[in-house]
Amino acid sequence: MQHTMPAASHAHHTDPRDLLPRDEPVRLIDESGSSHVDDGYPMPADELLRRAYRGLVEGRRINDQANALVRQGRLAVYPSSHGQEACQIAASLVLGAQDWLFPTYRDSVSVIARGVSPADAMVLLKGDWHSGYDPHEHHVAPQTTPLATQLLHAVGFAQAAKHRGEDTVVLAMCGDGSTSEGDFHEALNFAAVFHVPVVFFVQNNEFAISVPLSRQTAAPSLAHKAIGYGMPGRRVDGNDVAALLAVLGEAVDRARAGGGPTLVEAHTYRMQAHTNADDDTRYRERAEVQAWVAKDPLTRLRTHLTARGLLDEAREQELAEGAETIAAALRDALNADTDLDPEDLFRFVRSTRSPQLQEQWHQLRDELERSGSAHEASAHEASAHEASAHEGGIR
Amino acid sequence: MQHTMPAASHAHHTDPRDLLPRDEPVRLIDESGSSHVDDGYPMPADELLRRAYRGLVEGRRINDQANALVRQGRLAVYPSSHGQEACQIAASLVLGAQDWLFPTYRDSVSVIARGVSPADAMVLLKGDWHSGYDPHEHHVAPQTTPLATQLLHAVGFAQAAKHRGEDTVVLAMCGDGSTSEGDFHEALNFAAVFHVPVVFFVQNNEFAISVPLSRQTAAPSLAHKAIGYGMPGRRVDGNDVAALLAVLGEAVDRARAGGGPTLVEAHTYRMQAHTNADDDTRYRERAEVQAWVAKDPLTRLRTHLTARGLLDEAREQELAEGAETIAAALRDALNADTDLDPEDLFRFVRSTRSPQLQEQWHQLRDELERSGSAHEASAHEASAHEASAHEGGIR
Amino acid sequence: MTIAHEGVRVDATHSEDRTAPTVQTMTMAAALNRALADAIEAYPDVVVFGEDVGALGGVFRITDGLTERFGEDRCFDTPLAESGIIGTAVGMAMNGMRPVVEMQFDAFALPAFEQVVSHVAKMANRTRGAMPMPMVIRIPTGGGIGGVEHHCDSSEAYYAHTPGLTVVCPSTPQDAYSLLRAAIASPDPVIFLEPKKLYWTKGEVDTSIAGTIGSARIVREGTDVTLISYGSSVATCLEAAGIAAAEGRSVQVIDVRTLTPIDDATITAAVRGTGRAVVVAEAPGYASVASEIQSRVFERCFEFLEAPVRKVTGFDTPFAPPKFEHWYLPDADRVLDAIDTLHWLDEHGEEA
Amino acid sequence: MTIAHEGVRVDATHSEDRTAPTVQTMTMAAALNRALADAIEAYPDVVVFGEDVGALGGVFRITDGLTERFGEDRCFDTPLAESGIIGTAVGMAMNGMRPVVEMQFDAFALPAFEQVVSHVAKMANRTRGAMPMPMVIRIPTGGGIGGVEHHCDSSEAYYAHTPGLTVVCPSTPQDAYSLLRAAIASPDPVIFLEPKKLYWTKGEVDTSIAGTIGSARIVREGTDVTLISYGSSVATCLEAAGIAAAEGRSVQVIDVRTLTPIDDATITAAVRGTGRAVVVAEAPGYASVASEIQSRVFERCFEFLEAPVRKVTGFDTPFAPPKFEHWYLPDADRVLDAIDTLHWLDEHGEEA
Ligand SMILES: Cc1ncc(C[n+]2csc(CCOP(=O)(O)OP(=O)(O)O)c2C)c(N)n1
Ligand SMILES: Cc1ncc(C[n+]2csc(CCOP(=O)(O)OP(=O)(O)O)c2C)c(N)n1
Ligand SMILES: [Mg+2]
Ligand SMILES: [Mg+2]
Repeated sequence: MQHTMPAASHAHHTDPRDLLPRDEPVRLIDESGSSHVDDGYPMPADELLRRAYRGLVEGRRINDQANALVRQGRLAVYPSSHGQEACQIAASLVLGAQDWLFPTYRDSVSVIARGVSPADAMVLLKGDWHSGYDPHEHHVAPQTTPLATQLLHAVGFAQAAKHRGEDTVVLAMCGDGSTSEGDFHEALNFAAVFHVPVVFFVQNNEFAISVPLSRQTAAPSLAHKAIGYGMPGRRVDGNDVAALLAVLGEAVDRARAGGGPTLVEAHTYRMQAHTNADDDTRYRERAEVQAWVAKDPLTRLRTHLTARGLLDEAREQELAEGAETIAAALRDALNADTDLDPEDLFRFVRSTRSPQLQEQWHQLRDELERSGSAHEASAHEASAHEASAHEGGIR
Repeated sequence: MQHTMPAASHAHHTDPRDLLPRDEPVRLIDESGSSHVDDGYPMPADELLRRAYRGLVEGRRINDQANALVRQGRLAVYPSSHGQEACQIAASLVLGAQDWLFPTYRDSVSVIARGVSPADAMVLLKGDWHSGYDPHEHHVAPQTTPLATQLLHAVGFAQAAKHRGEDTVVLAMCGDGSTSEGDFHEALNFAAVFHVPVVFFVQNNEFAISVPLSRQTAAPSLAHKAIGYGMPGRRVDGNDVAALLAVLGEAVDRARAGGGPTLVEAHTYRMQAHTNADDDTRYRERAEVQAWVAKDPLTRLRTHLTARGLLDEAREQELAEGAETIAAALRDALNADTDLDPEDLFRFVRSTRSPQLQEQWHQLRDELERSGSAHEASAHEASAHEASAHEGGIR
Repeated sequence: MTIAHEGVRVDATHSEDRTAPTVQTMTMAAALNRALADAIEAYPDVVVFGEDVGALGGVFRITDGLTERFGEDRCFDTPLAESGIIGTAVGMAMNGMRPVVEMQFDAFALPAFEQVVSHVAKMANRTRGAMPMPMVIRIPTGGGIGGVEHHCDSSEAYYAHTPGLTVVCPSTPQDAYSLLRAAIASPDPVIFLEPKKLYWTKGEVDTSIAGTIGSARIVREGTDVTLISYGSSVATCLEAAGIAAAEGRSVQVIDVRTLTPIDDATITAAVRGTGRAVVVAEAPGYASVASEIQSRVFERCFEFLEAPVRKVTGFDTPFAPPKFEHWYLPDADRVLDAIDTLHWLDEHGEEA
Repeated sequence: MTIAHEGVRVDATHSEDRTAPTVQTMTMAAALNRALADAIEAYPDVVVFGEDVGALGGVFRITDGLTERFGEDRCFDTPLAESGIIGTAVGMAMNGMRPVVEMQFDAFALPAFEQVVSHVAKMANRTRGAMPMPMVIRIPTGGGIGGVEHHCDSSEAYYAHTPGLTVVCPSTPQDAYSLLRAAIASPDPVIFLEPKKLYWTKGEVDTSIAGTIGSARIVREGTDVTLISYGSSVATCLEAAGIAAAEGRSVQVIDVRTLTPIDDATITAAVRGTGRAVVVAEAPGYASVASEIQSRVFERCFEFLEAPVRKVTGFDTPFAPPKFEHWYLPDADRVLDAIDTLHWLDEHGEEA
């Protein structure tokens, strides 16, 4: 059994200034698709870049499809990661099967890239339940809405893994705005003090709904916060999937090797409104958004791979078709109405249903029976029975 | 009217590394009483050092007296600042009359140094009320127990002053342990973003009750947290009142000049248990405490001043007598039993007493009358009347 | 145009003039916006701040146009940190301002709970009145809008239980305006709960009507049973009362409006008159404001009651996912079911 | 030595053996310490952490010796941040551990309130049971120890109102032991409130007695009136019952022990038997657990009640400064006063 507590081993033998990020974000492929040699970060292998490109294409298609489903009223709301797909895909690709991802509401593409089916990932936003997948299946925590709270969960999760001596790295995501929350601070501090294998990945997309980064912090960069916890801070171009794979990959490796947590800030941009419910014309200029089109993560990698002969039209076609299949499946799943069971309201509240909850369910059941939804209620009697066992044996 | 909101004016034109603290805390007078020339921080004027010395002597005497009063059962509890008197006195001396102090439970000496009478400062710890002084009189906020919460109050207070264009600097105190709280983070961030005149003064006394600094943070120093908010971080020897006056003074000057907030970490040591209720033998070695005796802030300044002819035996005698007078007054005040009015429980809850509170007071009053404390209750009828006006006109 | 409203007669011919009182039909959202604007104009020490309240005008547009009209000095965005927002508001109130802060959703006020309980509610008490907290914390509350988890909670019980706080919840645009003005004018800290579901409901608003904190309103007269409610549940009660009327039952409806301090006098007198009562609220029922009202009515009207006082509330479960909301939220049918249990006697004096 | 306790007969000869069940007189503090130690031994996934719980053994010494005995791996100090403590506990519970965390005082649990309400209480629900939260949050609660502000609050209402949480509060060393063991064994998150005032009270503890969450205990039989209470107020009720007995009134006392889910069956049956009830608790009364119990008893026992159910609680004011505590806290006299209002009939059947 490993020790949960910090050992002297991570005391600072090096210059604390090494914990500071570089002045400029790490970039391996620039906006024109050209690669840059970086002494610290080698270019990821071709195969990884090709996988990443497929992820970007699929991710973009999922974003587009989800936006369309919102317009059609099949999804209640969708916080799009359009333009941030490089972050989404890299976050997933750097993790092994044994590792865990702690995503936010905006990270559906990352969740899906881990293997969760798009339909399951959309359950929260469709409104059928608060989360639609079993976290244990693909090692993905439920997508979290209360900002920065999931960072602490990630730290505790890693503490537990370390306690049992398991080889688990946890990657926890949040936005630039979330770095202002107290929980962000407490999470980074706990992670550093307990020296746990967590990578904090901030997608700085310059906005927290309407509030620009300049109102969020006066710091030279968000990654400059890391030194205050005694962990390395890194800045990376958030639209360069190669750089993201390299920087996040290094952080994951360090965590796995017992080197403790890292804070990685990816500089990207939220290309669409906060969600469909938002009207971003109220707080930013079209020109500003437009300027970021040229930095699109897909275009950049496409140009790069094509130039290097790693991508051709046939492959593009193939990828587009694959993405279309995913989108179609998502459409189909969301167009099908789910059969919802009102008794679910009372399941999973406690492992054993309390007499009070049972009373309340009976009240609702009687109501439904009286109001002619009798069928609806009784149709579920069988499953209710089964679910009772579920409650007793909550796992 | 000034602007509450941040102006572009505080953007970083300088190297962000300038925000980092030095590797070693600033020190102007060392443990042997010898002075050190520091390019950044001139030695404070003789007169100021003499005033500081008087503060130290009085502060030490107040700490001793309060400890004695706890032993005699006249104070419920006392968190002593024995050994931290240099921080206590410097925090008060660097502020002008228009400035405000936001102290914690441990900062009674600082509160008293601002002019609050020792007896009033002890009301909280005696148990007669939650705070014993009018904050407006000496510009001292109530001493705060919920850790780090007062830092946010300090920021808001400064925002209000800035909003009205007033020349007010706010100095907010907290301990090393408190830097781990979310409110610490939010306070520093708000202060930097709104660029308000606040000096955050952390007395790092190496312990949060029993928890040593190494369990609190893995950072190179607490002052290294400042850069993460875009404000300067400073380290200073917390037992060297000259250095404290210089470093805090510089921070106050910058704040007053519109230069924004500063984080100052003073390295000191908690010489006594957390409070009288604590047993520090459970978590630290006597030898460790003993080693700090040599660094005592009083001894150090006494040696220095004596060597420079700024202090002689007559003056020492005079100061001791002055301190004794203060201690005697405190003793007398705490030995006198205060006449407490049960109706006070219901005053100050709301500006106008609600019917429910009035009902509850009548219930208590009737009880007291029945139980023969009738005198006690009725004796207060006159003052009750007066206090009603108070409630109506809460200011 | 002269309009009578709640017995107050106001001449509203100057409705062009921004600052003059007006009588106008508007949404609750607009009424709140107007109250903020009028308060900013009326008091130099009012500042409005929170997340996205500036350029965006708030996610529900309640602060729409305030920054543009009054400048960043009076309405501004903060970093994203609720304890920071309330904690700095405490400091501002200590220094003579009247902060009016917005929490974006009910559950997102929770990070600030320590500041609310330990300081907002207690600072005046701690300082024996030397440092009052004339502060308003606006919180969009409740469900009925199909929001995902954490966006639809009703957390009034947490605040109502906390000594030192005033808790207000309007159910009409008029009360939204008048009570928000009263809350801002109050020397005490007020938790001002805005039922999201009602933001876009319309009603007449007379800006000259002063709101009174601590006073309930009899919304509908009735003689057989009293429904006691607040916020979005008032409409549910009115709907139930309408249906019951068609069935020959005369139902009285009370909107308590101020959850604490509560208007015992009005409620007690009403229930003593009818002898029957149902308390209706959306929040989970256990240890709730509805429980409190229920127990008060029981205790104060005991001799007058023909039947136990009932409560119809949200279930003691986490707030429902959007697709389950219609099962979760109390509706008129549920209220009518509760009324049916109140030991009605048939024409023979037997229990029906 | 063989001892009968609550009908369970246990052979406790092996009291030398640390792990074997023992029957022994000890303080509540010692009983809690023993429960933690036994749980750490019984389950490999139990970890105890918080502020000052390691070398110091907690400010109330409840974790005394645990680090020494079981190592830092099982009991350790954290940085000073309550949301951090509860938030990381959530993560540990998500990953198969059973965290038992200590909050140093009631009011100092408030910085973690968002984590408690939005995650601890909801994670199992959110994940349809895939990620239960077998977690215990221990909170020293209440007054009676002369503590300064923020050290003596009673915040059970906040937790009891929150769906998904179990709230437990023992009044004896035996229950402290058995219920803490049951709380740690529970697959659900439990808020475990420890009345500070009772830490040093002694009683017999049989470590073989299993605690049952959700069951009240009739502490004293009586036929005239039922006092319903929990935590430190149980002693107040017993004292009142003793005095009343001397005056010829037979007073039943119930310790609810679990504040939610509450044992309606026991309480209802009891009050139906006596026809009169008073609820006693130290927390401010408004929208409190006491209100909930009061309203439940009213509703469920309506036909059986001879008089309104009363409640005796803390005032709706911030908790009193130390020197005012004796005026603030409910005492036996106040309980007796409440009993006196319960419409007693004299020998002629007239109200006394
Ligand atoms: C504690 C909390 N406060 C407020 C909100 C409301 N809210 C949802 S998203 C958001 C902005 C978040 O910005 P950022 O962290 O930058 O993430 P992004 O949306 O840009 O991905 C806000 C304020 C919330 N979800 N949780
Ligand atoms: C929010 C909160 N949590 C816990 C406590 C209990 N507590 C009181 S003092 C203290 C240690 C504080 O350490 P530090 O900040 O270093 O200040 P010091 O006492 O050393 O001056 C703790 C944990 C508290 N007062 N407030
Ligand atoms: Mg963002
Ligand atoms: Mg300290």
